[in-house]
Amino acid sequence: MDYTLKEIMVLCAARKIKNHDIVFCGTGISMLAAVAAKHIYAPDCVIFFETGAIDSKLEKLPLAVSDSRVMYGAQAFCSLVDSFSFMQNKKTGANIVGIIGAAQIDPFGNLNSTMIGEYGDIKARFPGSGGACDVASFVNTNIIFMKLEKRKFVHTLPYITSPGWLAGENSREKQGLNPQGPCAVITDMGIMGFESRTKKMFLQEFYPGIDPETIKEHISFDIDISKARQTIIPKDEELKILREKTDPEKLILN
Amino acid sequence: MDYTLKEIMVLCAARKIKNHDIVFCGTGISMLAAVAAKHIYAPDCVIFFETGAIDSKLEKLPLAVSDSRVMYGAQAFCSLVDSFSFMQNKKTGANIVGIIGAAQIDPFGNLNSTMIGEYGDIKARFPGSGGACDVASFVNTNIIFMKLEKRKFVHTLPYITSPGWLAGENSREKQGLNPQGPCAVITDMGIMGFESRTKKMFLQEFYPGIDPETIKEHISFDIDISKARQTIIPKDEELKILREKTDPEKLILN
Amino acid sequence: MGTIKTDTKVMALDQAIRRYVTHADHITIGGFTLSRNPMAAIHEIIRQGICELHIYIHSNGQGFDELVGAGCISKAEIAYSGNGRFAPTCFCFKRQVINNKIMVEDYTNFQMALRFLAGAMGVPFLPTTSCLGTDIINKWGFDIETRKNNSRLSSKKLVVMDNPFSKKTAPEKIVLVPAINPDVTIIHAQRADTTGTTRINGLTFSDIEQAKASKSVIVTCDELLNPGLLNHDPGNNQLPSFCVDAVVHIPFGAYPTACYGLYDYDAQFLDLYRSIASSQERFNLYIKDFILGTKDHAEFIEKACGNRLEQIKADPETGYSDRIKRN
Amino acid sequence: MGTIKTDTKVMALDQAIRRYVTHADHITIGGFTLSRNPMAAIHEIIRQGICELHIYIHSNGQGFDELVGAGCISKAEIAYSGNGRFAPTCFCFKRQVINNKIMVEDYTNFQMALRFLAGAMGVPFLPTTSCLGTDIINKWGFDIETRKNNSRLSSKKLVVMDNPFSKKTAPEKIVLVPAINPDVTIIHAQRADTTGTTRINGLTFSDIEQAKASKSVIVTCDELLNPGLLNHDPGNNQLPSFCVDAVVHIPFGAYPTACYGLYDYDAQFLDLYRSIASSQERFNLYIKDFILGTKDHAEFIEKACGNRLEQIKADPETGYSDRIKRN
Repeated sequence: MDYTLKEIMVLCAARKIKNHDIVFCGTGISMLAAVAAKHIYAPDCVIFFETGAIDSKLEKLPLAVSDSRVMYGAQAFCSLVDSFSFMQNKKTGANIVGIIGAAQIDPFGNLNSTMIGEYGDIKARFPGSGGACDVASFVNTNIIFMKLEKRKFVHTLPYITSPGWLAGENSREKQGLNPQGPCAVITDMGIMGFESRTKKMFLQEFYPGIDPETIKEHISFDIDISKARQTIIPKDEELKILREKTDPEKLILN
Repeated sequence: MDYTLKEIMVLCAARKIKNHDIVFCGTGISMLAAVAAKHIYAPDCVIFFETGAIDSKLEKLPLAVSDSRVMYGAQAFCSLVDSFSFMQNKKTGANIVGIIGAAQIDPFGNLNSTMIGEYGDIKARFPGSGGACDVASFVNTNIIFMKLEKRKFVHTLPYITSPGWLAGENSREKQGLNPQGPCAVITDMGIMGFESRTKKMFLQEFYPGIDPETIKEHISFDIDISKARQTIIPKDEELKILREKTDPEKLILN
Repeated sequence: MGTIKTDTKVMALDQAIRRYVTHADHITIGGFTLSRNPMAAIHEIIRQGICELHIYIHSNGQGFDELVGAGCISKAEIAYSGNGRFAPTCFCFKRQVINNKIMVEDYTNFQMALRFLAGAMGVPFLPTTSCLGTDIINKWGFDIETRKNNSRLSSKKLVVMDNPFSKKTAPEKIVLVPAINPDVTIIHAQRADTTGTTRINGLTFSDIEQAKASKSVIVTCDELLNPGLLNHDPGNNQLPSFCVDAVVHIPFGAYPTACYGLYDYDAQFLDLYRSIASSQERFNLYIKDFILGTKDHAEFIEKACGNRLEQIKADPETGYSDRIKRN
Repeated sequence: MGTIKTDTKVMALDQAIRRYVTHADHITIGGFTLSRNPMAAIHEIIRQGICELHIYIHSNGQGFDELVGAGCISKAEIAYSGNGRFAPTCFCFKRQVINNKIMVEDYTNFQMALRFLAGAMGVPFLPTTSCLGTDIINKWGFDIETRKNNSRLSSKKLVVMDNPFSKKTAPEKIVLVPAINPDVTIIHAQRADTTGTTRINGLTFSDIEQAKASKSVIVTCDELLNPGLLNHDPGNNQLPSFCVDAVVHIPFGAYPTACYGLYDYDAQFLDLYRSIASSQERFNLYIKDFILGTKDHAEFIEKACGNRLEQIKADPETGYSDRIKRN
């Protein structure tokens, strides 16, 4: 069965979710990945929105984390403070998988979703952290979604909104953050991981039909592509559930 | 109409409550004073329990602040943290009248409800602060209930559980507490106030039939009785409501 | 329900805004992106031409963007300015920031929520470990001079300290975020009674903390009830009467954002708004026609929503509407 | 409701206590004085002879006093030990403190609640201005040496610091209270489902914060429901399933304390308990006869309450019983 790059991205993220995970997701494609995981791989995982909806029924896909569709049939509601406290709390935080996006990323997985320029002379403005920096600070498993573009994969960020592995090695732990930095960057061409010691980004998987050299050309910094292998092709069954059950209205997959 | 000392105590406290006050009360006689105030003088005052019940209906008198009788027909419930936060919050705290008791009191209205002795060599043990120290730290109007006994009105406390005017003058404000210390000590013989500058306790009122000199004899420290006047005699109507409506089961007035 | 008793707290929206929202006030609004923003009150602020406002929000997409576009805001302390699928970054916000029309201080959603909670609790700060090592700590939208010269601003954006309880040899770092105590908080609830007791159905976001932190509180509500009716179920009431200063009865008061259980967001209007907000000229025309050109929220809804109003009404079982066009 | 599905979290009380409560553990229990103490679980701890427990509570009268009297507790961090009209100071507690059988550290109710909240939030401390100038700051039940030698104790009772955000010339003082993260929290709720989703009716006190702060959580409940039944009203569920490790179905599990909406406290038993607890000999007999001499909570209730059980059942309208003898 044919598939789009959006579809393989969603499935790659969904495959990383285990049955007893608590999946924190934002809007758009990250929410779709969480819902797909629940529909396909991890029926007992709990989908959890920063707005405070826990284990939402999600009969219809929400268009924002505050959408009333996250409220219907949930297991419990909590406040914003409670919601992020579940992540900061080491017991619950250990089981939380965060899925976040950003405007820019650097070789250590640090993210910019705030701005280009400086306060007083801002060249481009993005929405801001929202809960992304909180997730990136707290949870044990953090998955990043990014479109692969040279202006997005940059050597140095003008503004670090969400911590990745900071300056690499053990710099993250030294700052007092949860020692676990991001585990994967899922793009529209392939998936990056982080070297276990240096914490530098490397190419882990390329999607079928994508040349790793092409991926290299879409990144402003030097990246090791020598360890990359091809991503497992989406199964028909996966695609079928994704299309028919997860986003039948094609709100995000369109 | 005849009245007991317990009855005049309750009415004296109740008389200090105004219609838009939020009355924080504990168990026993202080709860009775709050309920009496609502029944007699201040129908719109909000009775508020540290357990988190706000504006309880109180059709039956609770025997503890956690009694289900504080929950029925309340305006709202909140947690313990929320409850004390209403006091610490300067906006709501300014309207809260606290009514607390203790085992011992000193000339500045500091209270001991913890122990006599020292940790490791405790001679007498009382229940502990509960919410009393919090109330005494935060609210603008604080009323103290005490039985008048020499061993209760002492020069120096073995343990300061709840702050009164600390060492007098502006010592309370200097410590960082709400500058308003206790306003009255209501006893079974009369009512004490605090000198406006020194913050030392003095006799403000004595109950009809009680000799101020007798009050002096029941206190271990020296107290000024020169400004004392006789308390207004409870009206029949007040006593009637107190007996028939506020504590008809005679749970506390017995 | 019978007739509604009069109470000094119950007032018309224009009266509530006039009394409690003043030029240069520090304000905050309830809701989250496209849900339960107090839109009627926001439009009334725009109608009354109140400006130079300092606003504190976490993620209020629609309400915040309209206030910014209308020129009501001079400073904003925020965590997020997007509106779900309808705006990756809010359009007026983006433009006004780049044009230096508003000053922004950036925090995270958790930090803004904690700052409201600190204000509600009456403490000067609350601790977190979020944002260590990031530019949320290093870069300040309001510099130390600006903060020193403006008594209403927190003296510092935040403070990093060592954990004084640490038993480890290397000290653990803690971030303290400063309390927010706004002049006025405006929230929209499904229900309130005439004394101010307020019940929100569904997620409360940070509305409760925002209200408790504030000097004054305006509650707009879809349903106004007589005293006592909400007391049958105190566990579902989030604000007691003594927290609320003004109660305003405004059916569809959150429109075009959603109000769980009562009505959905108007997706078609939000799509239209996207094209309106992406140009300041079009936005100015929108303000002129839709806000200044309507005398109240009912007229605004008539103009903006018209006969779609039936479609956005929520299914009482699910709390949203399956009849709106979302793609 | 149909048959209850089996789930690994659902277990018998003795099994839950054996699995999650161990000699010398740090524990905390829910409820407040004479309401919603997890009494069945407390009695099971006594039956299993678990001791040297370190307990953290705010104002748990009945449950705490029985644990203390039975010799289960070696250290207690508390705010209050009384039981409303039934005990100005709890009797076993008073005796055991004076006899140096337990060590006590004293805080306030707000401080204990904040300490649980800090644990729940995953921060090492929370700030307050309560108790400045008092002996709650100056006198420590556990001295600095004891704290240094016991890795489980907070390094300090509390810390007084200057407010780093102060704009005043004289610094404002702030008290930081240390987080509590117990090994196990035991609460009693009216309802839970087999996955652990928990609903408390009426006041929650600090139960929710205590549960969230804990490594393990046991919920005993009067009614056990199949999954999904509580999801019709998520706003009334306080604990999601992932916070709960063991769910135990125990009708009247809070007896002799009250469980709002279901049953009242047994005032006659609490009066009897007063005379029992005021002598260690009588208390030992009570433990022997009523706790060790009964195999489970149902037998205990039969012995302690007998045919009064009908009287304590709550009026569904008021949540309490008008048929109990209270004076």
